[in-house]
Amino acid sequence: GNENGTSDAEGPTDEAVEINISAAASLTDALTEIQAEYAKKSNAILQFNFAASGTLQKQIQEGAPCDLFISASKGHMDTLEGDGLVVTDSRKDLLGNTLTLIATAEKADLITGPESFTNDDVASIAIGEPESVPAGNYSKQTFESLGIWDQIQEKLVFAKDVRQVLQYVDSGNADCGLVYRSDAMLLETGKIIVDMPADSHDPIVYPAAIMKNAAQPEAANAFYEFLQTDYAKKTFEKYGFQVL
Amino acid sequence: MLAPIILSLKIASIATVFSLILGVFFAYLINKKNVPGKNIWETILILPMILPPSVTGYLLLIALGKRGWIGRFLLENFELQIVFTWVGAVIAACIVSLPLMYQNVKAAFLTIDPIYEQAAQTLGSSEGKIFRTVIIPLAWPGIISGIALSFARAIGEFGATLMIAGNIPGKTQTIPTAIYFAVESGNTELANTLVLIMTIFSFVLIFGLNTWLKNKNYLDHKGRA
Amino acid sequence: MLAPIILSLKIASIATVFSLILGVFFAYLINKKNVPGKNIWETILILPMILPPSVTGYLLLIALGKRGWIGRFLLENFELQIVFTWVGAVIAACIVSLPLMYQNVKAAFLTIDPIYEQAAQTLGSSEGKIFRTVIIPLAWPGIISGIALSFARAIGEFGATLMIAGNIPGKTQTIPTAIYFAVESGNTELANTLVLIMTIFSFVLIFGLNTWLKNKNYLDHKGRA
Amino acid sequence: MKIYFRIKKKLDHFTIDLEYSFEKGVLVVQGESGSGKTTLLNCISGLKNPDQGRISLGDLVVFDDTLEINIPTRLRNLGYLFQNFALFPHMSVHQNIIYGIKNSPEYKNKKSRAELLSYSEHIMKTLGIHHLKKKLPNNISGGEKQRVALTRAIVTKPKLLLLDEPFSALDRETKKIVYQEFASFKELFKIPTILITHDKKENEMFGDECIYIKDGVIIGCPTEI
Amino acid sequence: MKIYFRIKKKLDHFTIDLEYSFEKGVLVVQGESGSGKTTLLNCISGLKNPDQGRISLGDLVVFDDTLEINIPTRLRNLGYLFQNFALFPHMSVHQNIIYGIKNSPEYKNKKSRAELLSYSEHIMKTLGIHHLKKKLPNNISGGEKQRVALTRAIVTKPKLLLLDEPFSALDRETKKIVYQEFASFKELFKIPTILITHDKKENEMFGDECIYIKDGVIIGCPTEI
Ligand SMILES: Nc1ncnc2c1ncn2[C@@H]1O[C@H](COP(=O)(O)OP(=O)(O)OP(=O)(O)O)[C@@H](O)[C@H]1O
Ligand SMILES: Nc1ncnc2c1ncn2[C@@H]1O[C@H](COP(=O)(O)OP(=O)(O)OP(=O)(O)O)[C@@H](O)[C@H]1O
Ligand code: MOO
Ligand SMILES: [Mg+2]
Ligand SMILES: [Mg+2]
Repeated sequence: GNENGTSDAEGPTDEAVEINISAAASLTDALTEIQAEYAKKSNAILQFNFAASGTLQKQIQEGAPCDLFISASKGHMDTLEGDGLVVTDSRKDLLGNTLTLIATAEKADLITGPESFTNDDVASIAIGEPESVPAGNYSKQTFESLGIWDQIQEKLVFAKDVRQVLQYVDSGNADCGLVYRSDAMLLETGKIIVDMPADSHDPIVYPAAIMKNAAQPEAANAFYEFLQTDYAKKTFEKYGFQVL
Repeated sequence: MLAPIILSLKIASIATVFSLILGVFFAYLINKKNVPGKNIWETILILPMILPPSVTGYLLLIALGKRGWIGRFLLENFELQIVFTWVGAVIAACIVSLPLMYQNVKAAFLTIDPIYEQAAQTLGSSEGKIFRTVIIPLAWPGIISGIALSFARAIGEFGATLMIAGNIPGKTQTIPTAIYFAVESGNTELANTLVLIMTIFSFVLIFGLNTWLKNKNYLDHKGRA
Repeated sequence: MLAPIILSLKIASIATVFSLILGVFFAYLINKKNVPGKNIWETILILPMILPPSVTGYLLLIALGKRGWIGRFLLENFELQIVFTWVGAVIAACIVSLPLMYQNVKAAFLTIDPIYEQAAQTLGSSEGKIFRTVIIPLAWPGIISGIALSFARAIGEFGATLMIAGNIPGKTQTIPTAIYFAVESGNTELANTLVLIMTIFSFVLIFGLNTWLKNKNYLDHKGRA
Repeated sequence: MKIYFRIKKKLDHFTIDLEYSFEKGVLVVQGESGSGKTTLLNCISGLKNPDQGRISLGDLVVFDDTLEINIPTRLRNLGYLFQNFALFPHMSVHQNIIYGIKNSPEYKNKKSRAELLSYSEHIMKTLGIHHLKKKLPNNISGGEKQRVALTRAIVTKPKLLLLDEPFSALDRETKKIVYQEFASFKELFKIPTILITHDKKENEMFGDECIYIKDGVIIGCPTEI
Repeated sequence: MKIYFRIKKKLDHFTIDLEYSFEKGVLVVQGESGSGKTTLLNCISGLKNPDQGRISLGDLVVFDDTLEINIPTRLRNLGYLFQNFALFPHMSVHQNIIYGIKNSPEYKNKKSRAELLSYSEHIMKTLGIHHLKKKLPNNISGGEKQRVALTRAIVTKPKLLLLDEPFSALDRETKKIVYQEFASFKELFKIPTILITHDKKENEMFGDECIYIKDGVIIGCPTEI
């Protein structure tokens, strides 16, 4: 039941439904802005559950209610699809992102690009933990394609998510780090140095899909479509995502 | 911003009440009734303290989710869904704060001179009445310490709650979850405000419990007078 | 797999020792010496319990980091770097477990009949000697409960540790961190093994403390005999 | 009512081996310090268990090791004044005194409850502790405590009264008053009583029978010593 | 050494208003239960403070409200037998007895230490508590506790001895022995002593002077009552 489903007076008159959307935490700001706009068009109630994609994946696997899932990585969606929990037709790579090198204010001048990783000026490099954080995995691929993975082992600090990388660099404790461009926009003192070449790692995609046991597949689909309108695209771009 | 505050208070209060009941119950059972396997029971009780909260949350998710046997049982028989509801948050908060309550109450029970229970027995009191009128009042300092810590832990609980109850603004988003994501997304102002609110709560809690404790105190710790 | 185990034990042990010293010190100061502002001090002490560990970790990162005044001071004067080292993990673990130690010891102090301190005074004992020979031994159950909880919290500490010490395998990766990443990356087998190891630790801890407690107990709780 | 006890109990330095029975009135127990008097009362009250023996109060066998009977203290319906009083420290003098009354079945009946309560008021007044009604036991004098403990033991009008040196902390003036009251209590309710005392005069005044214990064994009657 | 006290202290039901001095020997204090005897000892020992007055032990003023002198208990160099003994429950009988000795400066000197310890052995033997040396106070009888408390108070050979009903829990046989030992102690060390007792005989035996207190005021000497 949706006992707290008080519908807006001027909204459309059809019955208010509740849509459960599990979305990667990095999308919080963008989706919250889109939600406000969507409320003008539909009286469906959007119940966002924001968390790390891995957490969301586990929750869905254990039967948590979810109509639409927007993951920050291909792998988590693949797992769910493998479990047969995803409406395969609905799966789509909604967004893309770029891996970006950021540097702490003190070292911003000394760090110029990938060539700086092996430089003695760089004492520490923060990245996401490769096994569990998608961005960490992309970072590792980048280092491997540069052929310096073994060389920089001593400098690496593994974070539990991209935002932690950001905090390490922004607070001056790690000299540089690799984050998504959408995250890099939140830097306060740190500097964006340069984007990593797109071919140095697997494509960064945010797949989305309707879930098989969705309670409100139609309403979820309606919102899913709204996410692909020009308005939504503009909003995502504003927050640093690429729209695919 | 009001929603997470109210929700947090509700969840923490209910969780603390349950944790109090369970903590006192287990402390009594294990320490006063001398059930066998004391060390094993205590190990199980302290585990939620030792495991990372997100692991505790994951285990709860597995047990209470639609596929878990408890979750299925509740869903099929009572149409009660726990995952992604505040009930789930209460369960998570209760479980992570139970070790605190248990240990505090246990320590309090162990410092009570058995002569008072004996006196109550000679005066014809049943075990239940001795528990209510002698053991509990003499254990107040420890119980209150347990309440303080449990409430603090419950209202601050985040990892396990996030896993089982999710982070659904207006529905299951608690203050710590809100703080966490505010910090994560660089919303320093909101984070600061929420931290301040938490601090005020702590103060009120500590103040209230200390006042209560003072009223219940029968020993004179004020020194010479 | 051995490195995180040894590291966790080292960090948790050192953190517990410091937390014990600080917890007992503050409990004595605030409750026995009646410093003013008791409620405010206690609020500050309990805050690390209420704030999400990652927030505590973030605040520590800011204070102890290269730009924080404590961090800079230590770095410039002692060439001591705290962030991304096991020392940082000790500090984080100590701070999050201090509220547990404090509350437990406080409760224990409050249940000691002042007559024993008075008797010790008439026998010529200084304050320090009374503390050592009367207050501490009579507070054992509470102190041990505090040690158990603090050690559990310290060895299980994850959010704040991760933030300040980072997750550098072989250098700052602790068991909970390893468990967290094992669970996150779906490495169930490793996660299970590590959880089992944690469980064994808890058992040894509980068993040891209970045995110690038994030896220190001067009250007869065994019932009729 | 016939009170019978046969008790064998090994202590650290000697073995208690007593057998005695008396029909009514006051049995005075005398004996050297540490000879087993308090242990005897503890066995009769059920707070300690003999290794071997049998204890019966009238028709009721409350302990028999061969029959494996061991009726819990609270069902033995007795009044026990402990040598160290054992007043509940968290209850006022008045709460201590009516604590046992509240357990009696007569408390449920309105009329007999009023009687019990007015009787307790009467005793408090005659023993000169009525003005202490609201005080906590920690805040009254030694002799006052003893009178409160005596009152608490007798107001329930138990089937058997156990008094462990009930007048030892009283001055001569107060003793006179308490003696008088105890004599009229004895006269009025004729409750079989075991009275431990070191005072010859008290034996002469109240003792209907007497035993003298040395190292756990009855060696006669004090007048013969 | 001249002991002088002038004490004014408001209690709940009356005001203590005493002035007295004596040069040496034993001052016996008698008085009704609750008349303020224990409070007097507490004031002299510094465990409680008079509202007004002056207390001096020889040349040393230990309390004077107008001069704002209030020397802490531990520096007053006294031996105090508490009415309820106040034996440290976590220390063995022997540890209790030598606790005060260890604080004395003589303990540092090897020879005088041996003397002190052998004296304590002697007292334990003559008072018949030597075989209890290793027992905890909770595991000995009432009269045994009293003898341990007496031993603890006197073995330090203090400058002033405060004894609150030191013989009340003893049987006649044991009393005789303890009397004898106390008499020879008195003879040997000539320590000024305040002895609270309700026993005329003890006054006659040990009292060099005596006062009788009623409602906090000296009203004469017991022989006159
Ligand atoms: N709780 C206990 N545990 C072990 N031994 C005890 C305990 N209480 C007393 N004892 C020992 O048992 C013996 C008998 O003690 P009990 O208390 O019965 O003596 P009592 O006759 O009451 O002496 P008193 O007149 O001094 O009170 C003594 O040797 C004493 O040391
Ligand atoms: N801790 C306390 N707080 C408040 N009042 C007290 C306290 N102790 C004793 N009193 C009260 O002070 C008065 C004097 O008590 P005190 O203990 O000095 O009496 P006492 O002469 O030693 O009596 P007794 O012979 O019964 O031991 C009594 O009225 C008592 O109720
Ligand atoms: O958007 Mo994520 O899954 O928190 O890196
Ligand atoms: Mg006895
Ligand atoms: Mg007294």
